[in-house]
Amino acid sequence: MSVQTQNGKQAAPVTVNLEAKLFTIRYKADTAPHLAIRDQAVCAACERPCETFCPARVYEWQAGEGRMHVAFENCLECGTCRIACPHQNIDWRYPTGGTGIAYRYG
Amino acid sequence: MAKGKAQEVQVPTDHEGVLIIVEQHGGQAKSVSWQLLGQGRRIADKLGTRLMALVMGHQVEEVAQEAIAYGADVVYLADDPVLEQYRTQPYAHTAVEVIREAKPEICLVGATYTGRDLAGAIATLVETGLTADCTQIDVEPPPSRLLLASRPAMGEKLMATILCKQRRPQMATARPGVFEALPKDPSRQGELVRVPVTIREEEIAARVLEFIRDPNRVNLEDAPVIVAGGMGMGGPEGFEMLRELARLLGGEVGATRPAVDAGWIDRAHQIGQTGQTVRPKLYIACGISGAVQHVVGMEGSQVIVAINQDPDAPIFQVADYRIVGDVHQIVPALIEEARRRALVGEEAVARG
Amino acid sequence: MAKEHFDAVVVGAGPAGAAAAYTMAKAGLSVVLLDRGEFPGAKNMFGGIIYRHELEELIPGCTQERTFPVERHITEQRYWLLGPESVVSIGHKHERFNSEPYNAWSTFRVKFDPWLAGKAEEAGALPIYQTVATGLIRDRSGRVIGVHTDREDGDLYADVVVIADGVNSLLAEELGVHRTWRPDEVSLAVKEVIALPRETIEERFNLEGREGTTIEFLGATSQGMTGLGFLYTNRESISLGIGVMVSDLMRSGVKPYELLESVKAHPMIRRLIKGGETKEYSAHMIPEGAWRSMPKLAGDGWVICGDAAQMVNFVHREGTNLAMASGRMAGETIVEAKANGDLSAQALAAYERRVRESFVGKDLKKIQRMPEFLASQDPKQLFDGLIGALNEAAFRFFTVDSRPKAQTHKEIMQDLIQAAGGPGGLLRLAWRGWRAING
Amino acid sequence: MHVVVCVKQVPDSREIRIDPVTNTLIREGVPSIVNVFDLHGVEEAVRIKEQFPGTRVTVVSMGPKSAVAALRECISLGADEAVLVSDRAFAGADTLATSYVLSEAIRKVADQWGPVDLVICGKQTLDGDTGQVGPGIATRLKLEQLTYVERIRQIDPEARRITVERHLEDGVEVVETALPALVTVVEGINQVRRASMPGMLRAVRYEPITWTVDDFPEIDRTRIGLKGSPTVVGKAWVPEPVSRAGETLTGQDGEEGPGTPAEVARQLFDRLLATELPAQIGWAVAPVPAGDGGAGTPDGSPVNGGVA
Repeated sequence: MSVQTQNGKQAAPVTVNLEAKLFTIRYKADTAPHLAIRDQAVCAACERPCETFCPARVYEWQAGEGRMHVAFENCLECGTCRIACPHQNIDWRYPTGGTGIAYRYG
Repeated sequence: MAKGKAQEVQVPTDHEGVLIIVEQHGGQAKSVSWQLLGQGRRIADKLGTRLMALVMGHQVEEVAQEAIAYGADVVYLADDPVLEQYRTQPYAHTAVEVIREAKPEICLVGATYTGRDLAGAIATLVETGLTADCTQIDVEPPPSRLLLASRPAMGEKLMATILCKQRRPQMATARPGVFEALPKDPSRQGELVRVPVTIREEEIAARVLEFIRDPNRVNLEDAPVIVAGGMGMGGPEGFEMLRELARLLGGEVGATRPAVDAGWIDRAHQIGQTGQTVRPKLYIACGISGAVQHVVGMEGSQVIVAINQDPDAPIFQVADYRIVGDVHQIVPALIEEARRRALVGEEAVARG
Repeated sequence: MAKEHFDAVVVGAGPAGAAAAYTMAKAGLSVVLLDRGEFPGAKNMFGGIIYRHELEELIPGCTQERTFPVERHITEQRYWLLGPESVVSIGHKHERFNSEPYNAWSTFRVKFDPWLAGKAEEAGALPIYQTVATGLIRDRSGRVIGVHTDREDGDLYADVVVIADGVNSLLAEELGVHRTWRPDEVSLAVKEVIALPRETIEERFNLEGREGTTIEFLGATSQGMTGLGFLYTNRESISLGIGVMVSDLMRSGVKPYELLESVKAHPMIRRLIKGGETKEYSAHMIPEGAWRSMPKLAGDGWVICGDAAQMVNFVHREGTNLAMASGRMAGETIVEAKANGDLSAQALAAYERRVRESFVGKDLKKIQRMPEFLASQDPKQLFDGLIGALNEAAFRFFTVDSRPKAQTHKEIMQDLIQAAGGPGGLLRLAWRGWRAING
Repeated sequence: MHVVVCVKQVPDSREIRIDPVTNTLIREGVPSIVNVFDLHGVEEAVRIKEQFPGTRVTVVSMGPKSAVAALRECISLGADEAVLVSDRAFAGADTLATSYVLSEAIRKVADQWGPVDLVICGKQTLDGDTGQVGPGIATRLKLEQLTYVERIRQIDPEARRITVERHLEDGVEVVETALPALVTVVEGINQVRRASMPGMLRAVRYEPITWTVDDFPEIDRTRIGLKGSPTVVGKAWVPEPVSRAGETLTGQDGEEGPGTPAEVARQLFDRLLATELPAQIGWAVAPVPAGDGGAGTPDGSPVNGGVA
């Protein structure tokens, strides 16, 4: 695609309480993370679009620690990061059967 | 709890008075017992009846005297070597004999591990209704004299008042820390009734081999105070401060998953979706941003204090008291203040 | 203990897998139906509606059952072209949609999927849920003979593995029939279920009883990205969401939840959901590649159905419909192959032919140029510029002033042509758009 | 050994939320599960079976027909048989009636498949939260009662003795007693395994044994169901949501902050000590010298505007 958007936000910026949104979802946390950063150094050098495109803000760069923190507990398992990480630097698996997200409506 | 309407059957009228079963270990009564005597006094007065206490143990006459000082009119004292240590069988056996003799209309027990163990056995033996873990206890005035035992239900989301209309005594266990004890009055007069213990050691199978007191055990579930830290603590040293504050306040240390993952503290301290869910009386969140996976594990806390440098941190949305500042300055100040006020947290009520 | 062998293992108990399992179990085959969720549908999100025809094709009479878990039958469908504070709309409502047999319904996947999977269970499929199929088992010849799962002693062996594990089909990737989807082959949809009293919904949408409305919208709401929004009425809630191409999302720097929040704040939408309480937020990817992204559908010991094979008609909002149809066809093919005693790759290839010759294949082929068309357009021009100009044109068309109509209409046309990139541009756009929708 | 585990299918009350607007329970998406503590009981029983080959694990539940799903889950984890005691006559039971029916069911289990050595229950259910059914069963069947067990140290089938560690508020009590016994278990006793695939396959094909009231000819029908339940729910309500004070502490009462950390700390303790917290937590607050304004500073000067 040859699309060039100029970061075209038109609507006035809205403040979103993502915590409140995520709070509506039912999760059963897996015992071990199903998402892993393959190489933190790659993230350090990256523009990290995952911090914006992830619908659950799973990825947050910890500047102080110099590492990407992965809040896998809130993952909606949509798979966007699996496809959209510019460096395929995310080891993406399904959470253990029965764990992870379980919607109430869907 | 049964649902639906029970038929109105005649209430037994030969039972009267309120009986509190006092829990003691090694001659030291649990404060919940005095709290229940306080509440028992209030409802006994409302019913115009007497307040009784049952003290079981070995060489515990002092506890019986104390029960009078805390409001009992009559104290039944079962003092015998077989009651030296708590065991279900001799305690339940003795308590049932006293209940059959004293015929109280209401019998209250502290909702401690021991209290719940005992109350379940007693209620089955006397075939009566028992409401567990109450947080509100009241009575309807005469003539109905019904005990209104209210307790959280459905994962603490609902409150329900449970009634026991046809059987006596009406039994309930009540949580520590929800009722107020009366001031201790050593000059108070009361009747002491010694009751014979009819069960013999040979009839008892259970032996308490040892009691391992473990102050290092992480007991987030029962802790009245939790001082929890997140990434804002900056490292394991940060958690040393929290340990000190928790010790002074009589609580435990909690942590977020990132802090645990960073290896700053053991996983046993983890609170939230991947850790434990807690609901202490006081929760102090230090350097915790308040991501939803943490908040779900602590939002039920009674009072929440949040300390964070970022005024927009989501943790502030659930906090009663917000402190915007550096944990490395605020926490030492809190420690200093707790010391200055000489708070003593070790006798925490919720621990019995 | 000797390994048990099944006629088929179906991976994924969504509409595709459940339809396949149902079809096979009903014919007497031994079938295991696997799903990784706490229950079927636990991880699914609905951005569409359920159509009667394919369901009745699969299980005759099932939409008449009392337990059929739907919210409202759809009697009105609207399309909205949104400017920042305006709308040009077209729609259709017909009283005939308001009498049985109904055409389509709104529903929740958390109710619909377990119901459909329950049909497969009743037919005899063995439900093994809360279990991830972690890989394929192949014999020396390369034939797929089963799946590994994330349970102890978890291998399952079967004549055929039906791969219906959805848009993130790790099994199809392992098979090598496609590489991971490109960001321009999938969109990310975010959605909220917003609760409102029944009467409020009926008032706002002019509905009676169990009637329902759908609104698809595009334009300013996608913030310069290629995207489509949707709003459906449920009995006591509204499903409101928007999907945008992942490729656009990567470039735009717009956060999905902020995008959704701005949709909720749009003046034309705000008033429809006013006073509502968000009951659930959800996100899911949708295949958008159509015909040209469809992988090989059958091989030695395996078939692929539904989202896992890009079977979504995004122009006509049919995902579950194609999923169920492909699952049914996969099931029928395997039943026949089993009856003929020939489960070779060649025999299973009949499934591929069946799909491609059915409405599933034909419809996906019809819109095959759509992804390419959309990719060739600047979404900003298309979704903001052109739709914005159309709204501006409508505004001027409906504004009555003392100017002669002829002059106003001429200016309107000129501005529209301008927005489309000149007279040739508009024509080209119209022609290519037409071709994209019509194969 | 014959181990009986009592289980209950419950709505997962941890998943129930309160609608912040209407202040009512949100019941959507609240799954029915095996009471978590009971699952630990099943796990413990299966571990005993692994330790003493030949042990039989029977699961018993009282509940509606739909509880079959819960029993299947227990089978998937390794239980040998599962019995569902299900009848309208049992419905509406409180803990007293429930423990009566379950104890009758355990007697019948013993009649059919041999004497029971150990009964395991969860420490309480998620929905009822009472923790009374276990002691109730123990009392009725005259079993040794061991509640809140966090570890079974030893079982000696020959000597017919069991040693356990009980979880108490401030430590662990080690108790040894005779078999047959009833143990109620806490979550910490073990990690419940994930069912194996053969376990899952056995479970989906398994039909639990169902007993109705007619299977208990001797049962006292005045002691079961609603009729046999002395307690009733008088009223139920959703408590007002915890209202958070939401006060930003600046350390400067009545003035614009920010104050020093020490001032903020003082202000916080003033607030906390003015509530019921000290009594509830059991803080013994040192008596403050008279004339100190209730919340003094080390040098005795009053804190700014001390609200406490």
